[in-house]
Amino acid sequence: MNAIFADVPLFPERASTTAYQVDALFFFLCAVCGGMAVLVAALLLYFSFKYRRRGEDDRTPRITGNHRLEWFWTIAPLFVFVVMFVWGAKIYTSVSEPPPDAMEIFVIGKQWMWKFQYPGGERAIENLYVPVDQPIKLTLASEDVIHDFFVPAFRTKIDVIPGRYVQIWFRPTKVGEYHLFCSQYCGTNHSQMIGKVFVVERDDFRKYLDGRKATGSLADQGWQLFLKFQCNTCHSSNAEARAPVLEGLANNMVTLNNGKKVRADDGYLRESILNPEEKVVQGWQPIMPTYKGQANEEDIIKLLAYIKSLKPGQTPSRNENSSPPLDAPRVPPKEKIEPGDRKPPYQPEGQNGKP
Amino acid sequence: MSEQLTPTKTYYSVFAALVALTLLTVGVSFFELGNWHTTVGILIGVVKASLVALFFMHLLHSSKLSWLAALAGLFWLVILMGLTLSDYLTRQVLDF
Amino acid sequence: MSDAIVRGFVPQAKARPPRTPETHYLNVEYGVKSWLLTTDHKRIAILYLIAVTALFLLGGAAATMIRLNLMTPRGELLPADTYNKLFSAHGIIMVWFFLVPVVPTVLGNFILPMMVGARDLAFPKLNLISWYIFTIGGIITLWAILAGGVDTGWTFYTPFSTKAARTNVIPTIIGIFISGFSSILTGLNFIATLHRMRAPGMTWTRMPLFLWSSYATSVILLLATPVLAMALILVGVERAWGIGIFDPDLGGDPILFQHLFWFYSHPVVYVMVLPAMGIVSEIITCFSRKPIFGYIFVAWASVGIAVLGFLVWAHHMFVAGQSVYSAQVFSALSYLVAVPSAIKVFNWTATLYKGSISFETPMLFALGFIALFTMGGLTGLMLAALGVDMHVHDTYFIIAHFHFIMVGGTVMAYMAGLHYWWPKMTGRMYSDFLSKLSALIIFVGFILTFLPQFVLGYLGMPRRYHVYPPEFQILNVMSSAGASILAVGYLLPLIYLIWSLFAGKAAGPNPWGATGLEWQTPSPPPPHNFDETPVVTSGPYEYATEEITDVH
Amino acid sequence: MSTNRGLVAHHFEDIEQQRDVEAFGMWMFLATEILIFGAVFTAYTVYRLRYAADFEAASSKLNVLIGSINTIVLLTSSLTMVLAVHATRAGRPKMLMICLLLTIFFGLTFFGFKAVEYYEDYEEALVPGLRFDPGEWAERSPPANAGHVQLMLVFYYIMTGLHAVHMIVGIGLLTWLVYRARRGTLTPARYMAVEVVGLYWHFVDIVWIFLLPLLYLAGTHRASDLHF
Repeated sequence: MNAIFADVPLFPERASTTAYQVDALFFFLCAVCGGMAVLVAALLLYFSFKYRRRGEDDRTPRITGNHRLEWFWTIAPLFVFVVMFVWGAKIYTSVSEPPPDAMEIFVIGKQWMWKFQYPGGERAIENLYVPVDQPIKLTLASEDVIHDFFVPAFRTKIDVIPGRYVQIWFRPTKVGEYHLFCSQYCGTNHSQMIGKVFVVERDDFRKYLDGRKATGSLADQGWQLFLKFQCNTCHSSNAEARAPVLEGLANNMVTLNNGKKVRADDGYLRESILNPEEKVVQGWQPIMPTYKGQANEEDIIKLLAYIKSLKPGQTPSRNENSSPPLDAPRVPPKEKIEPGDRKPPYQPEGQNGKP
Repeated sequence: MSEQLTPTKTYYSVFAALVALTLLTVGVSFFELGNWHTTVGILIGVVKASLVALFFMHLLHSSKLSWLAALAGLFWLVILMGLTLSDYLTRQVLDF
Repeated sequence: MSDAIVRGFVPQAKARPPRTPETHYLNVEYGVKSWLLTTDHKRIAILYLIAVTALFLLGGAAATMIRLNLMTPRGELLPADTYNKLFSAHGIIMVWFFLVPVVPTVLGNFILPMMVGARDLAFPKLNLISWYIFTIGGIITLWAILAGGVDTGWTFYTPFSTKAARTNVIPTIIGIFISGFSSILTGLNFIATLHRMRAPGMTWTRMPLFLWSSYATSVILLLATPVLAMALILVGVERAWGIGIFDPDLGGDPILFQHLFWFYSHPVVYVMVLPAMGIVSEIITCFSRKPIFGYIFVAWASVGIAVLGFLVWAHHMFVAGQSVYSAQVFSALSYLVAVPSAIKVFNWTATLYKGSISFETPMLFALGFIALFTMGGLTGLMLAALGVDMHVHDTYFIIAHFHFIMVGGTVMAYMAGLHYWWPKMTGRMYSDFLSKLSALIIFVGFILTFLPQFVLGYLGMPRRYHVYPPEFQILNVMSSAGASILAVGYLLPLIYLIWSLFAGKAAGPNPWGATGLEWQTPSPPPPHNFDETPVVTSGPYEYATEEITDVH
Repeated sequence: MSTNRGLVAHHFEDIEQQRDVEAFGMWMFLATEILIFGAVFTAYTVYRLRYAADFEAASSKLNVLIGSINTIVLLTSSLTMVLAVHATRAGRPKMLMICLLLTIFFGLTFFGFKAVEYYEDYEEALVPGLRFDPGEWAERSPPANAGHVQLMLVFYYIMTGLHAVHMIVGIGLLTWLVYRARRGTLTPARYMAVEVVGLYWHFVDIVWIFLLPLLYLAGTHRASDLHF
């Protein structure tokens, strides 16, 4: 008997800071609710035994209620509920606000696989490697239907919704290998849209990334796309530019032509690529064509990484080195453009061991 | 529902008011109102709908039960719209 | 509490030996036509009973296949597609063609007009039409499920249901849409009856609690079902046209569907459980021979649940990308709806205090209901907490929770009600031993099936998984084993209840010594229920008075 | 009870109770209808607020003249409907028949205009999925998002389509009333059938009262928009 049950887990592993918070609340809820359940069950059993019918001549008292008692059990639970609500809301809010030093990893869900893109441009499917004790912010997008990114050991879960970005963050606390599930039903192989999250030491993480041999960082790849889509035709830094300069734009406030102010976050940038006429920056004409159908979710993630990495004076100007028109036979642009044209756009905080 | 008949004159005047309000609401749409067209249109619509309900549908002289049913429908519509919009109007953070 | 004691219960004189009346609603006419064209609410209830039982068996068969497949982590029994179609079929049939209609249309149709002292529902023809609508909807859905199936789950989430699914989504939706009107018309009929057809003297506060809960249920059916109907139409249009309202490519929001869907589908949980609560209130009082503790609180709790139940729907969407603020509003509101449910549980328990409790079959089921419903409700509190829901959402924890409410709650109470009113409906008594045995089997089988699923869920096993990591196997095997016990428990009543029709003892008008107008008539009741309109002079649960049979 | 035998169904106590129940039943059904349309209105509101400019652009392409005329046609049919109820209760069978037929006539007139409008929408490439030109919207000044325009148009067809379905049911009910009026079974004592169908007909009218501003009057119009 013991042998069978030795391997049966009864409680999931805890591998993130969130997991401890969620479990603490869960234990509290179990205690309160369990207490109530035991109380009700005990009363049911006790009354059933004590007041069982002893004969057809049993007399019962006429008790029709007791307002004080009834008001008590109407009002009293509310106080307990307030605690449950506030505690739960606190955890939930903290999970939706990533710390500023979080490392950003992009996740794309599609039927039926998970794709990951690291800031250094490394790509992976199915298995996500993250360094221990480092806050990780995931930005997630879906290419088809709603999926859900669920890591039980982290106690975090978020639906990945087509048409927009969602975010979640966690701080892994324990080295190990954990399940990754898609927990929103997404079709035939829903139950096989699974993977593993490997929490590894920082050094191992660096080694892992080195082994992925990226063709340039995410921002580098974005830069290639930027040229491929000829974004620099309009988004150039020179005087005759027909579109806003993108340098230093990301995550700052911009004023739209209807006077509203919005933050140029990932969602805004994504929308501006796919639905450019929707939120036009004040002072510019809505002339940009949509890139819907040309840029897929992965491309947009790369472009975003590039735009976010752009510092003043780094926008490539149009010259004879500019990339050929869209879909022309591609030569790696890195070799065509002089190194002096731009500075390396992105360095992932010295973690990236690449030259 | 067994009270005396409403005189037909009432119906004709309500009808005249409804037509006038229709012309008004269409007329207003030719003025530059910015974002307010729908709001104004809905407000006039509420007046028209009330006229129809109160006089043509005899709600004015109906039993409390009919009022109950009509108001329940409206109340639940407010719940549906209000709580759904409570999501959409507070979403900007991660919204696109 | 002693101040509330007025009089003591005095047992009635021994009744005459029971016998079956000569003319009753079952034998007043014969032939298939007399059944298919009947407008007698009692016959229509029997028609529903047959339809709903057949659908329950089909839904149960799908559940059996699901549990069999989950015995092994690799899911060797069924291909993934078949598995997905089976759990969709299970959900669709059980929700729309069993749990929602079962208590209102079977027990409600039969008992409600008699309880109010009326000769029929307010709109008898509409009642028959409802049955036809239900049956037509059921046949279309069944056809869709059997001829190819549908693999969206019962939730039809967009954009999967509109763009990705390659199965019979549209016929299924049409079937559900049609049967929805059966719900609406039934609710309409009940409300009109309760407002307008009550016997003289039957004031609101003299109504049995089953009527209060039926009223609350009908309000939900009337006001929530249309939103589902529309949401499903929008899905159908988007799917048929290829262009539509939830389409992210056009800037549409797939989450909007979830709002509309749960606006119906959360309140509909109360459609399932409110009438169940009504049944339990009737039975607890009857078998402890005491009036309900705190009648007004229990009655208004039903109304409270019906109204508050509409304010909490987005707690199904805490991780679905709705706004953080909205999620907090819905979490807070979700706690409010727990209060009236808690009131009911406490008041039932208090009703037992100092009672004279006998453990007939209906009472066993009712006590089982209270225990299981309490667990279901309390785990619901855990789900309303945002932080915990983030972890257990869409896992087996949810599955276990709502099966505690729907199977442990609704089905348990339905069984209680069926056994309670069976003698009234058929004039016959069923086997005491077998029925008590089946109550026990169902309770044990249920616990064994669904308790492990809480553990599975917290471990992280997502719902709708055809294959799963091997370490979850033992808990799944336990659950499947429990399910087979449960299946036996559900098949047993089918046998002894049918048996009782032929070989059961005559029940007599009031085998349980219960109050309530329905027990004033012979069993089975005559076609028009009452020869003379009864006059009500006292509250519903006058168990603790000198005269318990005389309501005049 | 004995005086009204034959009028009152077996399960009612008296005619009063029966009439109350019948009106209440229809009102409850209308509460359901409020939520049927309410679900679409809610969805519409969500996008209307989010994509205000695009929805207004799309709205300006709809035929405001036909929309307005149809509003008045429906209001007139409501008037004749309520006069029909009046005629029944006043015991004027001829007037009842005329009013019922007029109501049906105005209902059909509505469909006539609606058909012209749908045809024009098709001609003007306003039918997403069937005939629609995204480029045209992108080239407008200011450009509108073709996706959001399609969203608005889908709402337009669903809302007007749903309304039309209700009109068809209403015309069916009116035809049934005409049949009963001919057989002379609509009398001052038995007027509830007309009243109840009237409630339904007026409700469908109310829905259109709201469709007019939501669909046709969302943006600013110019005099040139008034054409068939």
